[in-house]
Amino acid sequence: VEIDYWQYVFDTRVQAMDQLIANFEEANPDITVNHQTFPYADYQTRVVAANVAGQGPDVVQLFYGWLDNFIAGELIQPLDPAVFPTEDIEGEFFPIVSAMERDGQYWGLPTAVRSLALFYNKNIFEEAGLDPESPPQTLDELLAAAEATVQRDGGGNITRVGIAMGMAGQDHQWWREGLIRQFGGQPYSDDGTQVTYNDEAGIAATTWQADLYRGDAPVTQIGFMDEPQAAFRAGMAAMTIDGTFRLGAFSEITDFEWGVTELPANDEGVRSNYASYFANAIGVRAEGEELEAAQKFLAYISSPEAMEIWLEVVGELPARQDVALTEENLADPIYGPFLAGLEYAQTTIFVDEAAQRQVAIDMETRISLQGQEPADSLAQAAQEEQAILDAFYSR
Amino acid sequence: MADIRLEGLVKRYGKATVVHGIDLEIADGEFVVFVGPSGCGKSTTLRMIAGLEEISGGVLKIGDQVVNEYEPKQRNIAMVFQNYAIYPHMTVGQNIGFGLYTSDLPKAEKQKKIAEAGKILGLEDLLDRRPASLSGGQRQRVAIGRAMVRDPAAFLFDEPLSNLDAQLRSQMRIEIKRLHQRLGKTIVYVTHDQVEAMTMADRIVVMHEGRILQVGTPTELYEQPVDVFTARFIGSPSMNLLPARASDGAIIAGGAKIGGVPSRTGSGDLLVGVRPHDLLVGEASAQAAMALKGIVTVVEPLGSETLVHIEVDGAPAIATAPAKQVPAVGSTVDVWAAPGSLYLFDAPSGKSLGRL
Amino acid sequence: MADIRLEGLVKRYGKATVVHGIDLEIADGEFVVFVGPSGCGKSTTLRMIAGLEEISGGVLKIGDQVVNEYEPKQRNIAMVFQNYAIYPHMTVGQNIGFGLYTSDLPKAEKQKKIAEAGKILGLEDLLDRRPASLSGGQRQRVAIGRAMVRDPAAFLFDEPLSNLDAQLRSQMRIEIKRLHQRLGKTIVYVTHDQVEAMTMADRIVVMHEGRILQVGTPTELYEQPVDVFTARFIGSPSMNLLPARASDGAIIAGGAKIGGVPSRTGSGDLLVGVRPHDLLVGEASAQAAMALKGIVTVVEPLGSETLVHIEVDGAPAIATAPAKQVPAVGSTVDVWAAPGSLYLFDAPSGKSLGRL
Amino acid sequence: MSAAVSDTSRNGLWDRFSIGQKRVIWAWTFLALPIVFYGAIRFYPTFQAFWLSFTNWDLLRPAQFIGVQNYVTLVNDPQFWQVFRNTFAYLIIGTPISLVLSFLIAYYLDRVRFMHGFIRALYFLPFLTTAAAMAWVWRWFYQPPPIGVINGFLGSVGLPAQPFLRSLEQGLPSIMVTAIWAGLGFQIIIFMAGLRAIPSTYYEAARIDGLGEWAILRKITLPLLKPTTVFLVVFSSIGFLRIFDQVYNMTTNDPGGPLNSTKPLVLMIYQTAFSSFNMGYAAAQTVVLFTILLIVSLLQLWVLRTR
Amino acid sequence: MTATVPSTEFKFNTSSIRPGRIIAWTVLFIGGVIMITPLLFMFSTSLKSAGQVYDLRLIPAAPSFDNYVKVLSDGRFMRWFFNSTFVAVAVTLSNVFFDSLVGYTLAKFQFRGRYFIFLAILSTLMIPTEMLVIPWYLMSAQLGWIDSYWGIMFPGMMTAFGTFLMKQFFETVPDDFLEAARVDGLNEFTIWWKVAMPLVTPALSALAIFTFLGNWTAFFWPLIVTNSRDLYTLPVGLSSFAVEQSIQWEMIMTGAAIATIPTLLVFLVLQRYIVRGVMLAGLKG
Ligand SMILES: Nc1ncnc2c1ncn2[C@@H]1O[C@H](COP(=O)(O)OP(=O)(O)OP(=O)(O)O)[C@@H](O)[C@H]1O
Ligand SMILES: Nc1ncnc2c1ncn2[C@@H]1O[C@H](COP(=O)(O)OP(=O)(O)OP(=O)(O)O)[C@@H](O)[C@H]1O
Ligand SMILES: [Mg+2]
Ligand SMILES: [Mg+2]
Repeated sequence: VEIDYWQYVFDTRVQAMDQLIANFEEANPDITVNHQTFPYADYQTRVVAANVAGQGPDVVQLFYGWLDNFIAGELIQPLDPAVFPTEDIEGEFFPIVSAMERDGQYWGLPTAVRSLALFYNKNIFEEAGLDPESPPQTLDELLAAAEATVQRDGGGNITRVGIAMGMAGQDHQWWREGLIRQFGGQPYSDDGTQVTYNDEAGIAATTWQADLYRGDAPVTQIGFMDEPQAAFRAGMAAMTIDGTFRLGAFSEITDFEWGVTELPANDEGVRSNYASYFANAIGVRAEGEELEAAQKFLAYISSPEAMEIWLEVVGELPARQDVALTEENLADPIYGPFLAGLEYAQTTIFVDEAAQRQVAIDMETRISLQGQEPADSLAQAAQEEQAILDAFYSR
Repeated sequence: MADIRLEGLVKRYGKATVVHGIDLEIADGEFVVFVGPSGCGKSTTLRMIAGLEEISGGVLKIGDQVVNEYEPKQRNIAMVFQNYAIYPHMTVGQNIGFGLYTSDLPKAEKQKKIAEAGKILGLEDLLDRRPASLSGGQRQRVAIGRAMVRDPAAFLFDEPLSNLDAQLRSQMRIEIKRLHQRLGKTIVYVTHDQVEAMTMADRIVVMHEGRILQVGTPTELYEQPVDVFTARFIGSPSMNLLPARASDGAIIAGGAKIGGVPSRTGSGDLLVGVRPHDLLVGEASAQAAMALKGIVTVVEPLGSETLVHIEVDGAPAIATAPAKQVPAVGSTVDVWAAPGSLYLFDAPSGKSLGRL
Repeated sequence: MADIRLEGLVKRYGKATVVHGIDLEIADGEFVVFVGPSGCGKSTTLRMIAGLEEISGGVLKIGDQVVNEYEPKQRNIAMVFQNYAIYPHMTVGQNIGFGLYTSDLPKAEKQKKIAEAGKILGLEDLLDRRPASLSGGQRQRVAIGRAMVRDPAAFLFDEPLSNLDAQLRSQMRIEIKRLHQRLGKTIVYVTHDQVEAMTMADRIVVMHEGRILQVGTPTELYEQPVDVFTARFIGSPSMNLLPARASDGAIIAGGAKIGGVPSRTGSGDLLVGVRPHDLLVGEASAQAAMALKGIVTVVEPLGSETLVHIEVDGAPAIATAPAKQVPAVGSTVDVWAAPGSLYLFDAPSGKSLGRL
Repeated sequence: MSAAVSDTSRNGLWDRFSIGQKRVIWAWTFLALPIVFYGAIRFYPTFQAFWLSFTNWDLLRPAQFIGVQNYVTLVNDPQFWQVFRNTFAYLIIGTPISLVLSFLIAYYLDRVRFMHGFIRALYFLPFLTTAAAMAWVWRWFYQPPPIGVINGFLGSVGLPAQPFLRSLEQGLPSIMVTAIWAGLGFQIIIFMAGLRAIPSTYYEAARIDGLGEWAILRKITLPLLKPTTVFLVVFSSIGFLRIFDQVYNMTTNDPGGPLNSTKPLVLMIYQTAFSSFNMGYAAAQTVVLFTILLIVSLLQLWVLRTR
Repeated sequence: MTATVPSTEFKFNTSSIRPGRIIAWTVLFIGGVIMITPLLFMFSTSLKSAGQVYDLRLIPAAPSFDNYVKVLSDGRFMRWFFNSTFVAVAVTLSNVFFDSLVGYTLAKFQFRGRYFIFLAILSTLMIPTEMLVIPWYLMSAQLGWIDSYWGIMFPGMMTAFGTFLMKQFFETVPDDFLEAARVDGLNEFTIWWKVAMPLVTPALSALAIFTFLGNWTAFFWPLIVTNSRDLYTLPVGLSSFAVEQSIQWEMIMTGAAIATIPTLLVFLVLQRYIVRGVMLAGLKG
């Protein structure tokens, strides 16, 4: 039997998957897995478009936030509870796997999950007189550290940011699931149909974040070095907030030492994180033999063995609690903070991830470039995002 | 047998008829030249013979066969074009050999034919050259070579010398004529240059507005033009035409009476033609058929003779003076023509009324 | 005063010298024609006069002034080009008026001048047309019109008639000549057509490889060419040249002794020239300077006469027969030349040794 | 001597046709495949696009006819009007600037003899580059300090840093510069070809008539260059109206620039179709693009027509 | 319009080198250098290591080809390179064949419907590709052309632009050439292929250059129609590479340089033909 597996292009993910496929094919000599990859930007297009053509993969990787789209588009089929018992899933995986559940049915399983953490440049910390072994643990400390590490040239241009920022990166997740909650709000209603961040808490969170890049002595600059992670990697940012998936890229850094710590807590010590994952689902066209093979493959790539390989190659956290929360992993200076974050992580149910992120980007742009007050900008963002939600849920 | 017969040949483009039913027989081995002003249908006729243009009406026979619907190749004729149509991307040898493209001769045979044609045309040393490095005359010879190797029943030429300068033209004229003598093939040749027609043709066909005006040997046309058009067309410079009136059996032209007029001439408007070579500057001799006075407007000394442009009674005319005699512009000169050198035409119709 | 003086005029392109020091005086109102084969430097010389080409050496004077460094405009000359150089985006009137672009005449005055030029050139009805819809001759007239309105001291023409067909060419020839007579302005005219030179020029300048070979009136050049080049270049068809040897005071050419040779002639290789018009077919008259036999290769009846191409002792020559006499190809004919019609040249140098 | 007329090659059906008919048959034979191609690959999809623009097709579910709903949505979409303005900004600023610039360069380059080929190559090289690749180079150029090359230069001569792509005002001009840069070489070469095609005697005649350089330029060069100019105006207008590669690759973080300030219509189409899968709506946008192109081209041809 | 570019390089002969000339030259030269600065920086950066990228000097302190080795050892680049070349060459050949055939037919055959066909083909110039992409995608999907070379190529196999160009050029070929061949007994196809085509080689090279460049740099459609990375063309591959490398400028510049080098090399070798070809095409406007 031949089945197609699709995922997007990311070097280490491709490597890891190739390795998994090799193992799987060895164990199941009668099954061949075709591994196809697409650029991230066009990945969704591909899947959807292939569907129009009456084609499509047997096993497909999807961002959890796309699930509703994929279901609506009849791209994937629910997992057969006989093969993937619901109790097992809920018992063994991190709770965020529930984002793959609709009406009691599971539609896919992740191999790995990701959460956010604060990366910091130890060399810069040292140079600024900060202790490289005690990174900021609260928002105030974060601000102080950023102020201590930011650098400017004679013309007042920032030449090194205290913390690299940009909604185009991961900061919109931090804002949505981290800051808003830490300031006492809630981004969306429980059923996900209503935007609820346009309140006092939302304004406070947004203003706090905006103050990092506006005002007379900002500690960061939007678009600095194009991308937050690029700035950090180049040693031009003392800190950045990013996800597990960045570990692979940052591991190539040789010019300086860096460390990871949990996202900062608020004054009351409340922390909040954002977790996400790419799940694997079974394509709607898999039937009979192929369905069986696809199920086998899915089971393998969400097995503990696969997760260990994934952690090793990609650096992403295992989606099964028991595989993830080992002593060794928790003590790991790098994985530790991410795993810790998983404990209090939230996932956002996106209906159109790209569009919703764009709302956050535009909100930030209005503040940074147009000088709009954060409260006004937030209000507008809430309105825009609500429109997106309405459009989706009214279909 | 490659005699070509045109029977009522007609060509229409849409509604416009450009060739109005031409009848002509061209004998095997004959050199026939079509002349006429631009747009008179010479090329069209030739192209109908070649099979490049569909025949709208009438019958075209080559030998005994009606070939109206034959493709050019089947007619076994060759054609040489005004701009030579030799291919710049092939060598001279390849160009000549291109005439044999569809033939199934063995290669060696082809080579032999090419070499032979090259030799006849004096192109032996150029066979490997590209046309770009050839002179106009050489190019035209290549084009002829390409036609020759095919060994066709007849050659068609469409103004092959128009693109050459005067000197080359007169040289190529002779070469083509020699070639005709040598090969003995039928040649149909189109030109608008009457000198070419006169010097090369066995027979000349004068065309005008899609019709044949006159067919004859060069001398016939020169001596007995059927109308004003042919008369002016043949001979260089063109025949002078002086408006005249016949009355009482006498003809008055340019203010002078013409002597020796036969009495049969009725009255009416006439044109008296006299060729510049026959209209001599100088004191009229006693037997002059016509003696006039003219005011010199321009003189053109040619070395061997001088053309004197004069105005006779308001009408322009050209007379000839001996080489070294160059009358002053503005002066009045006597000119005269000998008997037998005058042509008489009916003014309204332009038809010839014979010579005087 | 618009007399133009060239004193040792030199033109170099890089290392190549294309005009080797030309001396010439052109009188006010004179019509001077430069002739010569292609590439001999005619255009270059003209363009130096016009100011379009820098002068590499020597002095150019117009009137009394050295104008070497003057801009074209300051020289007050007008020029007419081979391809007319009339602007396709302007009407005929605008084109003619363009000659006055820099003049500060009032508009009405300009209009008057344009109308006047249009009238002289017969373009009155075309003033609002675009050049695209004009014939070649009309275009050339527009170009002349543009030159005329400027009322320049001299006109320069660079092969203005080359792009026209034979008939138009001879017509325009006369028009330009008339215009010269009418305006009386100096004209310097470049052509490679000897007929144009002969018929239009007051004086002809024969150029060859960047040098002046001979300057003279048309008749002078025709009658007394200084060397073989001029002799063959002037006159059509070209002069026949027969190799000859002088020995013992006698000259043998074409196997026949030439009569009446003055005794001064030394011995050595000679060329005997005789113009086709002077080489007559027929029984030699008693006083013939030369009598030869030739084999007819081609005959070209022109109507008024017949050119007979013959081979005399292996050398080709052209003779003339009266109009109606057409010798058969391949036959042997007698030809003769009258005394005084022979030109004698030194074979190695080509220099003229006078006439016989 | 060969037979007068070769009779052998006459055969059957083919020879029933007259010479003219045979040629017509040849012509249609030559055209057969291309006609199928143009029909299937150009015309049929065009009509399909028109049809789709009246549906709500979203790739997932079958298309439903919804009348002009998409167009109504479009007219009421503020983003569309933003994008519409941007598209015309690219056209109205880009076309004249690039044409004037390329004409000036061509005009002077045409007279330069020393190292002519080399200088011409300098201007032409950008035309040979891949827009997708060069967009990244430019993106790097436009970065803020400390990595941006241009800002680095500005800083070194004491000028304040500019935000370029990270700016609502400078974003669009910055991208336009790259588009002009990429197309300039082509336009220069075309202009030079046009200039060369003007016979030099026109200039010589004008010089003899005493015209100065400016008068020659105005009265002779420009009018005679008109066909070239028309070609370039239409060609470059279409190019600017369809700008995509540069924008797409220079603003991957925030596609279409901050608050869509650089987003052209084609990018909107791409996003609507291939990010939101709103095919019907995207088709309506393509129809609008088509209409704009048509009107602009015809308008230009009409304005610049030769009387 | 004639098919030859006049070789007269200069309209004005100068009496001597004028100061204006020198200024013009200098300005042009500086402008030209500015034009290629992006290219210079691209090459320069591709020779720098990650740490040196932010050192904006043009001449790298320690130039090395490590980036090239890294990018090319990837293997994908070579593959993309091949794909781009293959696609561009195949499409170019097809265009040269079909555009000329159609152009020739429209220029040299008289038949009813000729003008209509010409206008119809010409009118496709007005249809933006973007409009067709969705239907093309659908069509490819239904016919199984997605993710195949053919899928990338088929929309460009013939172009109205090429047809128009070739028609214009064939119109400058005197009929005599074709009729001479016709009299010699060649069939119409052979006449076109053997006689007419060699006569318009300058135009063919212009067409070939344009088609090749256009397809070599094509981005929009290949981006949409290819699935597997093995079938990416160079620009698409490069773009995905840039995104996936999450902005490592030195690597992106290396990739960009690799995408640019072939056309630059081709240009340097064929400079005269390319410029001539482009000029020819321009004249046809
Ligand atoms: N394809 C065509 N369609 C319509 N009319 C045509 C066509 N070809 C030629 N004609 C017309 O037929 C007439 C005769 O043309 P033809 O070419 O035979 O003249 P010609 O005597 O060869 O003239 P020239 O000396 O200028 O070559 C002309 O009036 C011309 O306009
Ligand atoms: N710009 C130039 N650079 C170099 N050599 C040139 C240039 N212009 C002309 N020449 C050379 O100068 C010589 C004379 O050229 P010129 O144009 O004066 O000849 P011409 O007598 O007018 O010939 P034609 O009858 O062909 O017009 C030729 O050998 C030509 O090659
Ligand atoms: Mg003709
Ligand atoms: Mg000349």
